[in-house]
Amino acid sequence: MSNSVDRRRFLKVLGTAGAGAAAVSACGIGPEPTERLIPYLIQPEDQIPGTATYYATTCRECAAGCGLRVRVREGRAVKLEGNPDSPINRGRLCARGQAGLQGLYNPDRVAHPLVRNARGTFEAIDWDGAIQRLAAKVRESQGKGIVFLTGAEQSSFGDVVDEWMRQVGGRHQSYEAFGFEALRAGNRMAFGTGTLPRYDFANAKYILSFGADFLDTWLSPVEFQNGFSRAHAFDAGRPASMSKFVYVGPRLSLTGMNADEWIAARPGSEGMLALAMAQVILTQHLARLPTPPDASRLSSLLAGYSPRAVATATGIEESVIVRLAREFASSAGGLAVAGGMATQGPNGAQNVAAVNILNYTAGSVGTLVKFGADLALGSTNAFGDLTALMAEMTAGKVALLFVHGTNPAHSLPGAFQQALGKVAYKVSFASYLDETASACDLILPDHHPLEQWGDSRPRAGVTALQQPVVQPVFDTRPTGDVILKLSGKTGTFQDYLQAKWRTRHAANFDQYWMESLEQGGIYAEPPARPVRLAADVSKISPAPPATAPEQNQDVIVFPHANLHDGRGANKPWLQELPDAVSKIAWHSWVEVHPDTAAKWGLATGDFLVLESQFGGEKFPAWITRSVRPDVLAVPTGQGHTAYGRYAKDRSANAFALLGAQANAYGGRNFLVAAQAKKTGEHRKIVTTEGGPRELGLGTTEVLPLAKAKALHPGDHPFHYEETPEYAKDAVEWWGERQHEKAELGNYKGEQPRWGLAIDLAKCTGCSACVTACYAENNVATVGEELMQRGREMAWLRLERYWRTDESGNPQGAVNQPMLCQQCGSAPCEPVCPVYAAYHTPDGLNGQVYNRCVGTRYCSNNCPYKVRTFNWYNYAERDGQFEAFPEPLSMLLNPDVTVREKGVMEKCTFCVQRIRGAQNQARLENRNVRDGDIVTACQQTCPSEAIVFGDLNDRNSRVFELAGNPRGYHVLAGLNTKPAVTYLARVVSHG
Amino acid sequence: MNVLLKPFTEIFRPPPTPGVLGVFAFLDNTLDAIKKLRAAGHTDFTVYSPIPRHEIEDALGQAVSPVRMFTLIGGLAGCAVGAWLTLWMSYDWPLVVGGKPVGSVPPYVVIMFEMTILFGALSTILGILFNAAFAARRVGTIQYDARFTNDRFGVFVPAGSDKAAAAEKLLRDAGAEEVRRG
Amino acid sequence: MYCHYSAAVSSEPGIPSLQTCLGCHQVIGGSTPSHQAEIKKVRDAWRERKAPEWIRIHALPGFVRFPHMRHIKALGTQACVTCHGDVQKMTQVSQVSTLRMGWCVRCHIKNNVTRDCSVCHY
Amino acid sequence: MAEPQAQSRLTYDYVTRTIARTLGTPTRGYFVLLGSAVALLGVGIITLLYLIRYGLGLAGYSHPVYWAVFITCFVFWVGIAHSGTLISAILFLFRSGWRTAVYRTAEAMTVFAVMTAGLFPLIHIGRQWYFYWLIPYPNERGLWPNFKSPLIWDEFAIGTYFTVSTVFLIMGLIPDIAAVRDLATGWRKKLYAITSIGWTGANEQWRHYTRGYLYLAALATPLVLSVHSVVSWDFAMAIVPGWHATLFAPYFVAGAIYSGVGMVITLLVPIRKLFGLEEIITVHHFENLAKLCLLTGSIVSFSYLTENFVAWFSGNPAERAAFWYRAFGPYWWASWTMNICNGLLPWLLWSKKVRTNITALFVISIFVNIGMWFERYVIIVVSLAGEPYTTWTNAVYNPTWADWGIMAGSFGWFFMWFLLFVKNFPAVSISEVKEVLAPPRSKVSKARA
Repeated sequence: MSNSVDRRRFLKVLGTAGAGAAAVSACGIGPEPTERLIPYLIQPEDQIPGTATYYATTCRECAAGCGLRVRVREGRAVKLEGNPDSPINRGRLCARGQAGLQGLYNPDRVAHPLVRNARGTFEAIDWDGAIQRLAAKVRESQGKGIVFLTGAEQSSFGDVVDEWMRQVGGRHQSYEAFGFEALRAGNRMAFGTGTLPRYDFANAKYILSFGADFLDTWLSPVEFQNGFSRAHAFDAGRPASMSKFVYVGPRLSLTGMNADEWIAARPGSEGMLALAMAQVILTQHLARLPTPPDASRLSSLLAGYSPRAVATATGIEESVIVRLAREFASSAGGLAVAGGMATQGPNGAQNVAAVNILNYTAGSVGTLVKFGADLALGSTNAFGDLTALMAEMTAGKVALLFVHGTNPAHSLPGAFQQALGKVAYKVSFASYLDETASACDLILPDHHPLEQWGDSRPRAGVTALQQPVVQPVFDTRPTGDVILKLSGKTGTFQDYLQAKWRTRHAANFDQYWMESLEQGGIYAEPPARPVRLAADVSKISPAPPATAPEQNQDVIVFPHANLHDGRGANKPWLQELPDAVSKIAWHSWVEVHPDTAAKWGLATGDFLVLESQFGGEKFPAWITRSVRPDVLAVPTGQGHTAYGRYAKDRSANAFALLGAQANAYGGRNFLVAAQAKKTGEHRKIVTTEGGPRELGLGTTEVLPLAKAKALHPGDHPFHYEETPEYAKDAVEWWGERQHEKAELGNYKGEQPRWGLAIDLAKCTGCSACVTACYAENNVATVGEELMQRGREMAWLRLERYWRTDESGNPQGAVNQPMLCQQCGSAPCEPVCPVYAAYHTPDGLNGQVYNRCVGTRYCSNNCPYKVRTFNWYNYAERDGQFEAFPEPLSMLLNPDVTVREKGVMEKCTFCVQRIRGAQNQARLENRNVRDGDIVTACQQTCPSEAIVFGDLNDRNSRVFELAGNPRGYHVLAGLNTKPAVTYLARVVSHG
Repeated sequence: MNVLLKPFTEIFRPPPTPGVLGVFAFLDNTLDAIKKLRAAGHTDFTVYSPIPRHEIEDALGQAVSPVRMFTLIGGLAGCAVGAWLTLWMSYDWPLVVGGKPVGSVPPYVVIMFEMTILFGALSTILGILFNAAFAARRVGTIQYDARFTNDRFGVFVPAGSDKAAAAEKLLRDAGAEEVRRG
Repeated sequence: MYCHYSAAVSSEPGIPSLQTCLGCHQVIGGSTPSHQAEIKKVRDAWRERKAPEWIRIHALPGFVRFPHMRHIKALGTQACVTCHGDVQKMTQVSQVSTLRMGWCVRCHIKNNVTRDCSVCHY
Repeated sequence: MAEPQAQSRLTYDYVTRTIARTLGTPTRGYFVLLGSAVALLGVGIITLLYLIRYGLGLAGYSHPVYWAVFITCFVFWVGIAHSGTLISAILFLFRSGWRTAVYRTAEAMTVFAVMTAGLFPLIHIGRQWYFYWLIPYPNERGLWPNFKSPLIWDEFAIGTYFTVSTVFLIMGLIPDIAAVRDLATGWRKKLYAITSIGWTGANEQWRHYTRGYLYLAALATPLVLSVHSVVSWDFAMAIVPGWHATLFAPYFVAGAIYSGVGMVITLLVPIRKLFGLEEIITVHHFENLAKLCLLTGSIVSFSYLTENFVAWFSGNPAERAAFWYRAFGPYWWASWTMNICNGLLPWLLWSKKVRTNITALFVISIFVNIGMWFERYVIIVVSLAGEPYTTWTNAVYNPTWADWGIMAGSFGWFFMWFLLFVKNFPAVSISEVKEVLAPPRSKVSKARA
């Protein structure tokens, strides 16, 4: 493939071009260096230089199987966007999906096969040699125990592995750090089926989550968030409707803080609460949806769970329970989901079963909870299977172990490593040198999902296709190919895949194949399968676990919203992205309630050592009211001992606190008792959260549902009028004169006025937009040290303001994306001495990077503080703060200047996309249509909260939204005339 | 002495003026001498003094210095330049900032003011130099004594050999502590 | 427009692939010996499947955007000459115009099109 | 000019010789001082090179504190500059005799302080190598600076101020240089011969000179008031609470003169000692300076009160928050340093005892300088750090070695020039000191004889 080699070199040149230019002009003097351009030998027919081509494929950052549209420029993947055809994510994407690109171009990828030599270190080896060596190993260890450990694999790749393992007499087993054993077990208990149903958030009228973080980590976050915003947003399709969302759990997660009401039940007691509600519904016949006849069978079980009985155990007042039950049932569309902490304790399965019963009694099963989809999410094997495997390994019953797409050595620090030590020969297919891979003997780096063929079946009916969108960056090979070669089969994995698909649709296959490729897979409605209560349903008894003994604390270990189980830790975008709740980046933390903190004399940033019976780690404290006083909470994701420069030796690994034993239902306990000791050490936590100075300046506006419903078109509850009546005419006259004097040259005539509308009732604070902005606009990541000094470069930040009840406890939060407001009369512009900040004819606050001399006056004068400054040259090759080390620089957007040191930068509504659309329109002899231009943040927003368009176009969506009664401008009193309209958050108080 | 005045003698090399120089220790005597000289019809004599004294000016009855015209014209010119600079440059490439008119006068007043001062000051300096150094007649060609910058007053009367004696006498009578001819 | 086929439809004119070069130079061998020598290089490169390294003559700094298609759309393909000079007649391509900002702006003024900064700089 | 009390020993000759003596061969101590000044300057230069190579990140800046120590020093030095022109120009117009002994030092200080201040805008910008883009020069791109930006006003104001105060200083020097010339010998004679451009004290020269000097003073007076007003508008034109106040211009001008007079005292006390000028620069002069200090200091403290009152009285939540943050926020120590040094300290000067005690004045003047530096620090850093519009931006600002390095360099730069000046040119005006003495009259001398 000399072609592709040359092509790669060519790409490298282009890849450096952007950054290189900036580095050279760092002193601004002298011409560009003579570039040498290496052309293609053969022009790839699908590419036009300077014009992006889009390929449909599938995101493999988690098992949800969202569809992707990859933006490719000159053979480089420069941006990931959601595939609108996919029924799962409907063209939307989460932060983790966006960051997949940094996995592809990660500087710490394994560039070629590695083998452990006599000295115990890795050395390079060529593919043929590696494969021969492996083939020999397979032969000699046949019968002595061969195991192939993968991540969740419901795909043709999984099938290949299965077939091969059958052939060599081995076993294929999968492992996910956060499996969904409890869900399967719980469903088995309640309905006798171990499958996962579909949850129809979009049509729910009342959402009750028992710890299920369906907006950040639970099952299929993007799909659920999209559905959730349809149900929970105000005026979202359904006139003046808004489903109430109640969150039950010991701490507020990203999902929790979007709740209208927070029920801080004791951890583990969620099941009892659910049953109590079911009891109320059943006994008082509240169900408004038809309930199955056999519901009556439950009465005996529920008898023991009257609200009064469970009040103390759950810590929730009887009246509250009854109220919740009433609301839930009377909404005629109540959806209760169990997950997260509720399902990660010893009684997790029981809790799930209990919640199932609640849904059942309310009649939601079959309407909002549809079985038959059989979501293939999480691991098909339970955690118990892995512990069993570890036992075998320790007993030396495993001679040859393959690891692909999972990293148990990180999620089971110690335990798995020891077991691994007992395995004769260990082979890893990892793309990065993670903890597991670095303990293996042979590493055969797999292609990145964006480089290879594949598919995945996230649910019955949906098969998402995965095609290579770029040539391999490194000398890697698809594991599929390797396996086929080893199993002596002919052809590549691509052939295997096509053959597999041919079985599905033999008739004119080629056309079918092309269509599937274009739309990224085949999508069909999953068959619905009715379920009935299991025979032994009455055995369900969700007794909460015994609380931790006196000197101990209940510690919750929860999946990090950005880094998840740690797989995201090697991507600077995700590391630099502040956690949606704590706003902490680059390190781990422990959530402590102020009362507890006061008891221990703890301040934010003080280190706390947590010693469970399994292990100990120390974390800096983050003091917050968003967690129960009797609980400490720690996120996973950090504390890697390997896994590349961005992840290694960063903070502490929360998994160390957890045991390696499976519980009753084969799951893992994420709720442990631990001793908490203050170490006396202190660190300045890396947070973007500001001071608590809420001054009622109208930064965030919140409306109670009733009030919002009462609004009529034309109302302006937030309208800010500064000029007194008598002065109005004079001021207006003067304003017009001023405006006339400003209509010269380029500014003459009809011009668009680009604007944005952001619906706070939809925004969940998931921060996907932030990462999308980083990706689209070449925003540099500055690293932990600089971020600690408040120098993050984010053009778009999410401000999280707690909504507190009268006693000051948060009931949830309002999340506000804050970006450049593109003010009509912008304070930043007149103060710039060189016109680097100026007003464009189409109403943007232009920022001309190459004219900026860096006085920083504009930022001082910006009341929104959305301008960031390049303190260092983040594009400098091998510089101390280099943000795009090779080959990471290949994902730089060629349409956006890479800013050099000493210049100010900020959001410009993705001006490159605006100009691109205008150019295209001109080529087609037409005007830009509403919807032609989609900003990166709008494109990715899973809850569709952001709308971009021309405010001067009376038919545009943004114009309509700007006139919405809920609309308001931030700091309107300063008369900056922002182009961004925020729609007030609406809160349902039942 | 010529060494001291080198820079000027080099510029225009006029012949030394013949005349009489009287050195005075006291102000009143100097004034006395001035009066006598004027009475005697002398007009073009030069008075040295270590500091400016109004008595001397009055005695000489000089007209007000024309330097003020320089100041006025310079100032007006500066203001004009300031106005042109700001307004023309704004309209040359119209860029709107903060919704303000392209050429908005109020902020430009500052520039105009500063330019007024700058040009005014510089042309004043030129005025002084031009008048004092160049317009001052025969500078560098007449006698001078180093003490005049310290504590002595001096009067130089240009006079040919014929009138010299008379001038000498006049100065002596006025109380000159020393009289030189040259 | 055969070599830089994308100039009319895209912001970048692109570098013609070696195959494209051969499209003509299979048959056209060149008249003068010097031409023949140059063209031989291209043919050899194709034979060895090794792309030649072109040296870039017309380069704009990283912070300037020049959408070729819009200029060609407005001025027609013969307008290439305005910036690149009469390349056909050049034995060795050289930069004829400064390609500096003032040069661009003057042309924009002459043709009475916008000279808003954010048209080229973003 | 009023005929002053005839001080017996102070004859013209005495004055000339005493002041000329200050130009004698430098002592070892002088060279030590000069050496340390140059050393400090070296520190500054090295720091600057680092800043240019690696970027402003080396300084302590953090979002949203985008201006800090550099701009603080800029305003500080501009402020210092002001008293010079005030004393030399405004007091000249007011015909106040006591200025003659001190104005030369003050004026020299002005020039060098402006030279120092002028460096900071160039140092603090992100791309120092493009500083010339702020100057309206015809260029290939056909771009001009934005005259609506207060920074451009600054550029013009400071530029004008530097030029005018320099020529003003030189004008004043000419007769004195001539006087020194007539005493000097050797190379110095040649130097002064050239620099005195042929001054002889002829009536024609005095005639134009006095007029011109008057007009220069008349021009410098509005200038000095305008310059610090313009500097204050850098802040007043911005919408940052704590900056956006109409009070700023007079408030800054007063503050500037206050700090300037402080610096004059700080410089004069040692000079007077070292050069033995007790006869010429008397306690009477210091007392007058002290009174000036008291006056401007009171204006400054009144401005503080007004600021806080208006913030409270306006009822504007942002304003209130800003000033609350200033007084009781994390930077309380800076605010209270400023309040004590500038608000309370001047009140000591009500007592004549203090005013006439040189040591006391010296100590006070030092604290005045410190206080005024912190005033600028508070206005700039604290207002930005506590910017109340954005409740979400957090400020963690601490100066680093780079900030201190540049600041040290600025002091080195200033004192280097000042020391070179006092040794090579008369630091006290010879001719003008004479002007306030009784001219030698034959009658008087007869009586004495």
